[in-house]
Amino acid sequence: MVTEKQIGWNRGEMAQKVANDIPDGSYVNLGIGIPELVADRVPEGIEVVYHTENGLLGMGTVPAAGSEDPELINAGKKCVTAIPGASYFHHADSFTMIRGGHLDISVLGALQISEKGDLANWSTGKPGAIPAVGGAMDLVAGVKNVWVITEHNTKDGKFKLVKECSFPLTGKGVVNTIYTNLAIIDVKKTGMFVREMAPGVSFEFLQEKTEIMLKQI
Amino acid sequence: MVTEKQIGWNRGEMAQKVANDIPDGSYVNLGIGIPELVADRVPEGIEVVYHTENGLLGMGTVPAAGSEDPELINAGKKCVTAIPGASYFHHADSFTMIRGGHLDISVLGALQISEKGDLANWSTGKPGAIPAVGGAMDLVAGVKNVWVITEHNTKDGKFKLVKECSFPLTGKGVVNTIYTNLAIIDVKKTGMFVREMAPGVSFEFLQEKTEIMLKQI
Amino acid sequence: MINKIVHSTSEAFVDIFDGATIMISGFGEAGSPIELIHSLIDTGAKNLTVVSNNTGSGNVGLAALIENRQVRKMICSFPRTANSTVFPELYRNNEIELELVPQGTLAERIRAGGAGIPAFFTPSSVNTPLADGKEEREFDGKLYVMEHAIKADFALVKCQSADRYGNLIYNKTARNFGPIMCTAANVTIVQAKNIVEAGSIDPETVITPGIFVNRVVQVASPADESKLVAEGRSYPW
Amino acid sequence: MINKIVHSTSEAFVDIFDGATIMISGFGEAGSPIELIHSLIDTGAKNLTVVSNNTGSGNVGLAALIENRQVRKMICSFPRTANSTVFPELYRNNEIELELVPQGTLAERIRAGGAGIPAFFTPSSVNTPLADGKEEREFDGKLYVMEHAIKADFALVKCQSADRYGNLIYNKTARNFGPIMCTAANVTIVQAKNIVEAGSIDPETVITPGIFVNRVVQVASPADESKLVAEGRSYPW
Repeated sequence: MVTEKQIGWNRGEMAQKVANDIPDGSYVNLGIGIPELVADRVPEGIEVVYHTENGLLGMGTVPAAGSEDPELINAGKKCVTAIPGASYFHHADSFTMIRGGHLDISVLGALQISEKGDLANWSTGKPGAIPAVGGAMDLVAGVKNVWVITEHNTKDGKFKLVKECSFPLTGKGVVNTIYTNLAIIDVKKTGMFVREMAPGVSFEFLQEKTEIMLKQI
Repeated sequence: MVTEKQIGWNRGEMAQKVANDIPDGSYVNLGIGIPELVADRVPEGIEVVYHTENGLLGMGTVPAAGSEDPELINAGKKCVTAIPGASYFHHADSFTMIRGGHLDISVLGALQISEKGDLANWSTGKPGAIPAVGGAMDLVAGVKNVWVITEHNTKDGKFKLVKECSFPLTGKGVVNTIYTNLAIIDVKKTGMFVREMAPGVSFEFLQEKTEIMLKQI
Repeated sequence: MINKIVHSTSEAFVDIFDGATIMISGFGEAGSPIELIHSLIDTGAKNLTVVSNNTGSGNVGLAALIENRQVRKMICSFPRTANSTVFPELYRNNEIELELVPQGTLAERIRAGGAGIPAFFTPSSVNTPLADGKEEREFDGKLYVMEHAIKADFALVKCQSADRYGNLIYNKTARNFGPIMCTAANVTIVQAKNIVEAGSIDPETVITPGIFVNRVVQVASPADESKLVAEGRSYPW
Repeated sequence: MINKIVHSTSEAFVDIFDGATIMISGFGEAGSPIELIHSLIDTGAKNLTVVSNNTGSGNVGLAALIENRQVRKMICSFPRTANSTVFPELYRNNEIELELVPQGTLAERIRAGGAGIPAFFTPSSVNTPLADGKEEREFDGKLYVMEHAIKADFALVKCQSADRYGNLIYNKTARNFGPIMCTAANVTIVQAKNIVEAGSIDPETVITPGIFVNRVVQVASPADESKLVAEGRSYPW
């Protein structure tokens, strides 16, 4: 049996697709999860400055084993390093960067994305779930470009690209581009445009996996 | 002929009266003019930290001739020094200190003070005058105690302690204590209470020089 | 002479009271003033409202304060993290109240509290459930929500070095909420790894000017929260 | 590679336009980017709105820009200072517009502009003529006035040292409005006494992170405004 995983891009390849699209000199915030895989995949010769909302601009690579500093972490609370030319700042200044529109790209995960670019990524709204929002609502409200990286469907095969989000929103009309294991899709006022499909994925197959009507470029 | 100047305190003595009243450990902002004379007169053993709204906490004495730095100035744009334990900060942080109620005492000059503690000190409202407010409105709105240091009357003998200010207000109901060449007067909800009079000043004489009804403690 | 140094964490809490609102610095364990929190537990103060980005992990620090039933309400952006079990359990049992605030709004509300700004407008959370019941308003064709300042009775903050004036510097991303919380509390209590001579911190590099700090206590070797959690420790020991 | 260093002050103004809003750092002469202002004069850009605490002195720097009839409107807190004659004269003749703003409100409006906060409430100026026509509102029984953010097309800022990323440190009280103005402009142009290697400014001590800066030009020996004024110089020379 051929599973979707085998047809589409894997997580590393999805992250590579995002990495390829980041313009030289960009200021980028990478969310927790698959987005964290992006930094290592940015092509040679492209300089990107990474922001982590807990107070560091110029986040570097993962530290060598043994040289971790529990007071030098990213938003996912993992140990990181700082590049030469980095800066530390407090939370109000950090969100000045976010809310004030100074960051170029925010890469986040998603539970659902609607036709209009609405994003739901913080809560399933289930009773008993502990709601936790972190910086997501600030990122989607303030960053110039919001890119979502997500599996195209849920583990049990449900749509994630939906007509209307059923989960509580993170932001309305905020998503610019969606990177899934099956395709890269630009969200525009006139609809959702498929820019690229993973090898072996046909437009018909992609549409079948998507609740909203897709358009070909 | 005996002039008021000869009867009352001189500027240095007025500043001394203010200096005597500053509690140990206070954070104080001194306005331009007579208030600048206060710092040198604080008694031995009392430590006061001076704030200047252009971005320095821990302002020190006047620099020695030849060691002035045009980038180390006070709000009056005079060269100053910084004490060991000083800090520099930008204007938004400086007014966080002021507006946020972190400073203990603001000492300012005055054009008029009303019975209710209204202060007018930034504009005579005359046509052709160039209005300039600086940090005065923030200081009176934010600092815990507002002390005014001023001649009791104008040069041409007019009242400065008036029933209602005729000049544009700096703040309404903001003045706590008034230090003039003739007396120290506390402004309370129940009226203006004379706490001390300069040598040779009688209550009757003081009242004559004051439009509002004074009360004796 | 101004001297904000106190000699023990317990001395720093002389005027703590039931029902106080307390800001606690830290993003996860980075910047969390664990020794101050343990002293707060020792005071037995109850019905606290705690403002902190997270809810602690394991059974030490903030999690232990919550586990000890001293917290009535949490105001935070991210109440569940790895190894955080105490808060989720109490929350599911309706034994603790939660005010969930987007992280940037939380930071700005604290900063506003310190800066004498009672309310401001932000685009964050507009059209989401976290804006429900809040005043919305359009500026230049875009919708914003009005948010109110947060002030506290006490702030507990961890820093790297402090002098007798209360001037502070921090360490790397452990800075996070510390500087803004120092500005927004009536009484700011700081634990510093190092106490240094006044004047030894370059005035150009002071992050928190002393005016925002009331008490400083040295904790030269603060515990590493994640190690305590890994070891399964709980406070009170 | 990111490199924000440009090689001349004139190169920094390639995209200047008539009618632009321009923030200019400085409190009196401390922090005033006099060489950048002179290059702005050279561009001949007209109908500018300038946001700066003062209006310059003598016939150099900001005063020269005003004297050259390039400024339509000043937004400032203190338009008259020692040796400032240019602005007062034009103002009395109704040849320049003035928006007078309390200094703390000016700072907060600029900070709000940079932080994505469109409006906020402040107690400053309540019950004074500077609150006339503005929305007032009570919070906890106290009256506040609503103030709007200020944003600019350009910010001209003077600093001490900068690296290729645009990270900045300042000198003493010349810091003043620089850091907040850097955040509030579309294009932030900085003149730095020193250009240093990336990494040579301790990340703990960076005052303006590079994200807020677009162009940096070295002015190794900036003119001393008060000396020029004392010498009776005027720009253009």
